[in-house]
Amino acid sequence: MIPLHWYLILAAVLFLIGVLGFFLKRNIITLLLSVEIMLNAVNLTFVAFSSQHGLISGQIFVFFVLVVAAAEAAVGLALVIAMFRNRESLNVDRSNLLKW
Amino acid sequence: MTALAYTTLLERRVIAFVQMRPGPNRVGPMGLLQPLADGLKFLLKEQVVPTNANVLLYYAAPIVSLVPAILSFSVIPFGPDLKMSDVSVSLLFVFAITSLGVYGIVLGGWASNSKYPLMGAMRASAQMLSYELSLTLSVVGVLMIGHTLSLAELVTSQQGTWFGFIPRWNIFLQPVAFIVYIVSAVAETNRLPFDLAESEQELVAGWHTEYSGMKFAMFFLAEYANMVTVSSIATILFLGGWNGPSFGPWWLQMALPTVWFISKIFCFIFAYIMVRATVPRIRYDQLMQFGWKVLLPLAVANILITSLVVALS
Amino acid sequence: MIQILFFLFAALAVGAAINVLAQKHVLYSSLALIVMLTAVSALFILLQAEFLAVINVIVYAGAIMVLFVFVIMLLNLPADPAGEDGSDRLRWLKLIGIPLGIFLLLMVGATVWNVSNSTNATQMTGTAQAIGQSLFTDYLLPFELTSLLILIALMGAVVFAKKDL
Amino acid sequence: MDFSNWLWLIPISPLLGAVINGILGSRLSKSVIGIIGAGTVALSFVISLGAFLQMLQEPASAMPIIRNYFVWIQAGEFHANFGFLLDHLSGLMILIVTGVGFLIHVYSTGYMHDDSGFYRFFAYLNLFMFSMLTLVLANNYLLMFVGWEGVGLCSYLLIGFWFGKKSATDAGKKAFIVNRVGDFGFILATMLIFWTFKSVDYGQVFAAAASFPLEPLGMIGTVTAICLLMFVGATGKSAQIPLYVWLPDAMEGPTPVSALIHAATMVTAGVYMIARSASLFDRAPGALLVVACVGAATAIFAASIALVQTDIKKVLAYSTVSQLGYMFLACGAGAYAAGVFHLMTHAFFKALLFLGAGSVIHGMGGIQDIQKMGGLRYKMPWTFRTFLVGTLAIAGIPGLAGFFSKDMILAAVWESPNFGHILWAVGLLTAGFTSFYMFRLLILTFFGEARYTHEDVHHVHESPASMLIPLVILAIGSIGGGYLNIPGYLGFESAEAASASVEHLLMGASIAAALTGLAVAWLFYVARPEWPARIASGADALYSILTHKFYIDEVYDAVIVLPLLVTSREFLWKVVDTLMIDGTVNGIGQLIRSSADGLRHMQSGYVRTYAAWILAGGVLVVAWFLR
Repeated sequence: MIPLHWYLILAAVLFLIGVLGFFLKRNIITLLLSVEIMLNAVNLTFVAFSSQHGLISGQIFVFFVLVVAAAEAAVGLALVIAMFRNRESLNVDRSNLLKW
Repeated sequence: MTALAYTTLLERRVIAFVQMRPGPNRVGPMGLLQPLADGLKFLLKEQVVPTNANVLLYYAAPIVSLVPAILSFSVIPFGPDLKMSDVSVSLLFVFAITSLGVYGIVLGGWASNSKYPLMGAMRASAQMLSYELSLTLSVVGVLMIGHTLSLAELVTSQQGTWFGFIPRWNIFLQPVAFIVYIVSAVAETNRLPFDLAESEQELVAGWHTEYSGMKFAMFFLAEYANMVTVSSIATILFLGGWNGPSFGPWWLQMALPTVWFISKIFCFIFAYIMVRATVPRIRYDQLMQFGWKVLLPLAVANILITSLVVALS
Repeated sequence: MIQILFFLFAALAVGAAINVLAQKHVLYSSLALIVMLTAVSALFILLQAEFLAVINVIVYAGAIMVLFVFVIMLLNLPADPAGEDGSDRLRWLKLIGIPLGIFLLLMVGATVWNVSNSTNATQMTGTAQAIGQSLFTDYLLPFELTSLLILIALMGAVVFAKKDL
Repeated sequence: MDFSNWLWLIPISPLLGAVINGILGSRLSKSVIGIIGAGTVALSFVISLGAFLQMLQEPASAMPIIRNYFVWIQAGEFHANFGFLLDHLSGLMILIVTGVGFLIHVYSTGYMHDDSGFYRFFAYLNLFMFSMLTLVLANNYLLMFVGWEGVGLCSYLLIGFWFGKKSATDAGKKAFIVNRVGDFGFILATMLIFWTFKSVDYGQVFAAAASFPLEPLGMIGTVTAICLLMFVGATGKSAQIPLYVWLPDAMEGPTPVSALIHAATMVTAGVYMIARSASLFDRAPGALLVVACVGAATAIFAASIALVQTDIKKVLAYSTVSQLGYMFLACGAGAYAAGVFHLMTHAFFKALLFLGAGSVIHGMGGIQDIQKMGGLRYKMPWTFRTFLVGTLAIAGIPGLAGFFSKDMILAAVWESPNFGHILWAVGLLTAGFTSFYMFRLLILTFFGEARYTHEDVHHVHESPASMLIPLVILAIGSIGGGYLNIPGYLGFESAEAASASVEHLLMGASIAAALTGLAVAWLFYVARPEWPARIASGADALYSILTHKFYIDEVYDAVIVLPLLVTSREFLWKVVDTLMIDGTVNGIGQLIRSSADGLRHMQSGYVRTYAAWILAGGVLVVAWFLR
């Protein structure tokens, strides 16, 4: 039996990697991938807690996270396509027109 | 593996027969050694790598393609005791594994850095994504009747007969699902009439245009392995798996279920080959329209009706 | 045995995740992410969430990531050009963001330490039946809402990606 | 066939008609709309008739016939069914409503034929029938209130039917607002009933009321309060002092509406309600006296205004107010049967008169001023004949319907214990007035020389058959209606019969009053046409008071409307709205604006900056939980 802590620490590490990726990378697709990493880290915690407490709710929530991830990927990639078509670049720092 | 190789021989012989020509019959009696010769030839071929190819992915792609195809065999029960492992969600496991197979095609097409493979890969991935939906949905009706996701349990749920002579197979309960499944399966394995991804007249050979030798053979094997996989899934879901009349001495009784199972798969393979030999290829937009506008609604309607019946009974 | 498997897949997941960031080309990043997803799914199986593990592979690896790869191939993206920095105005972000992130990690670690490690006696496996039962009774409304969400995302994606409507 | 099982269809059938006409009407042809509109009402009439005849054969023990369809409201101890009740009173009422209503529907297909809102008109009319029948058939006060409100709504819609005309919309609004005052009284009465008797169901309420002590005159107990509040509702709906002002204005609506709603059916709802609640009113003589006094005052008051009006419909409108006063006078004297009897005869002849007036207006191309008419006797013979019957009936000429009912009312009033003789005198005077103004109307309209010019009226013509046939049928009703033994049938215990000699004397007096009115009218407008002007100039003040309807509208304006207006404008608008509400809203806006001015610098346009903010927020949240 593996202690809950290990899972949680693993999830935290994965989440941190996702956060770092989001901050350090400039390619918008990599940013989306980083978000997916974070979501998976969260999923892992959900499942870990679910198995720890013997409750199915945690797994249900993972289900919803999956749905959100799918929706996010679809819309995000559509935006990527639109952005690439307009700017010939996927560098997020180049698209900074939406500001005060 | 040998069985897969001999499937190719079977295909070539049958098509030749349909087209009224001899087919490979020189190597060994009735060409039975032809697959061996082919294998030898593939192994000895020169390894060609296109100039601007992405070498790593170029080598990885056939492996990525073949491994899931073989892996999915691990949960298929060929007989009551003849299976490697049985997970409670083995059916979903098969779907999960086969859905990974598309990466092999996509990577192969992309890594070749050539226009035909790229086109083929794009087509293949779009097609496989689309048809995977109706493939999965068509199965749901059967699952609702069988109350399980385990392949072995699905088979046992189909034991027995109605009125003593009609086998209790799901094909009689779910004819629509069966048709949807078969059509999607043909598309999912990129076989004629849905082989848009490798249509010779347009794309030379699709995603494996630039492949040769053993790497090509791996793609080839993966395709046949997938055929066998979907055929065995169809057998398990709709034709009662290894169920069949049992008779004779004990050793025959032991062997019979597997024999039934293999022969049912063989029927499917034969049907595949006959379809390939007789049906013309359809256009790409027709393919997509057919998948999204006919098969998918049909599968959903089947689910609705089935769930209604299950709920009411 | 289970410990070995856990460490194997945990290492695989972390390594793949780091690889996602380390790669110069987004295609490699995506492939690395697929590896990570599969590793996480394997961890799900260790946690008795078989159904979820398979679903994770089907949805993420089988659909979402294919979409990513598809888009990358569609746009035929080049590798990230080296040294192209967005702007110097954002350098402070690294100075702030990394400490913040590490702080977050530390805090999560602290939280984890506070969580009682009492193993629950009731063993539960995430079978399809259990999940379905819960999903279609207690969580019916959220479930229906997600279908709405998917529909909206679908239309939004079409609107964004289409050249001219 | 057991008609009592089909009671529900009586109101539902017109409702269906309303729904069909209202939704699909714009796509149907006019004949189809007319058939649907009139046909659904005809169906109701047939069922009503069947149910009525069947009811007459039921033994008294089986009365009333009650059908509860479903539990409508169930909240705590409050309980209201959706159910219908058929007894002699409601049976008579549904016959009047559906019968007259059907005739008027038929009439309307002719009258409204060229109107662009044809289907809308029929949808409203059918909706009205539904509401009115619900009101009548309801078996509890709450459901009655639903019908009550429904007829109010339809009345509003139909008065303002020609919404392009400002006077019509104004009249509609006026009717609605004035009615609201009355409805308020009604709903208070309903609450009080529930509070007192723990039920709103007729049967339970009346049974409980019977055990209440009689509240003597001058004592205002619970029952008296209930009755007075109910009467407030009745004054609103049935146009009694002080809430009668909306009815004359309501003549802006199409004439069939005036005939159906504002003469025959809706305005009698108040009378019906009081007759229905007779067991309550019997316990409260004080309330009865108020009803009688208000009724008598309204009768004489409205009749005096009607003397000098020149608009054909206005005359009829004030006449209606006056006749309603009569009915209340009867109810107040305890003679509910006489009141309902008069209600029925009045429904016949007033509907007839209104439809006749409509026919005249139709033929004259929209002119309503009787000073511009005259000599129509030959141009519109059938209209004239039926109108004559109506006039004779309302004036109380012996042998026609109005005579019987009026005579019965006057006899009952004479017998009533409190101020009976004074009220009788008022009633008699009113009868004389009524006779006078009706014959004045008849003479000015149909006799003498034509006073209209050909510029005004191109072609005076008789109306189509669809309009005349209802007139004839109503005329027959106006003649024959009086011979029905309605009071006996209704079975209210009537006041102890006066001696035959007194009764004959009273009858003679009322005949004399009617004939006097006739004679004076003949004298003024046929024999000595110059006299009216001379009298008008002689009694200048009185005349102008009458023509200005006692300045009631002006008084209401000054006392109620103006203060409201001034308060709204000077206090509510300028202080509360502008300063306080607007100030708050603008102030919040200003606050957000200025804070946003400062915060907008967070919007750098870089995705990662935003992510940094999110991260910082996440860290803060976690820190909060770890605290």
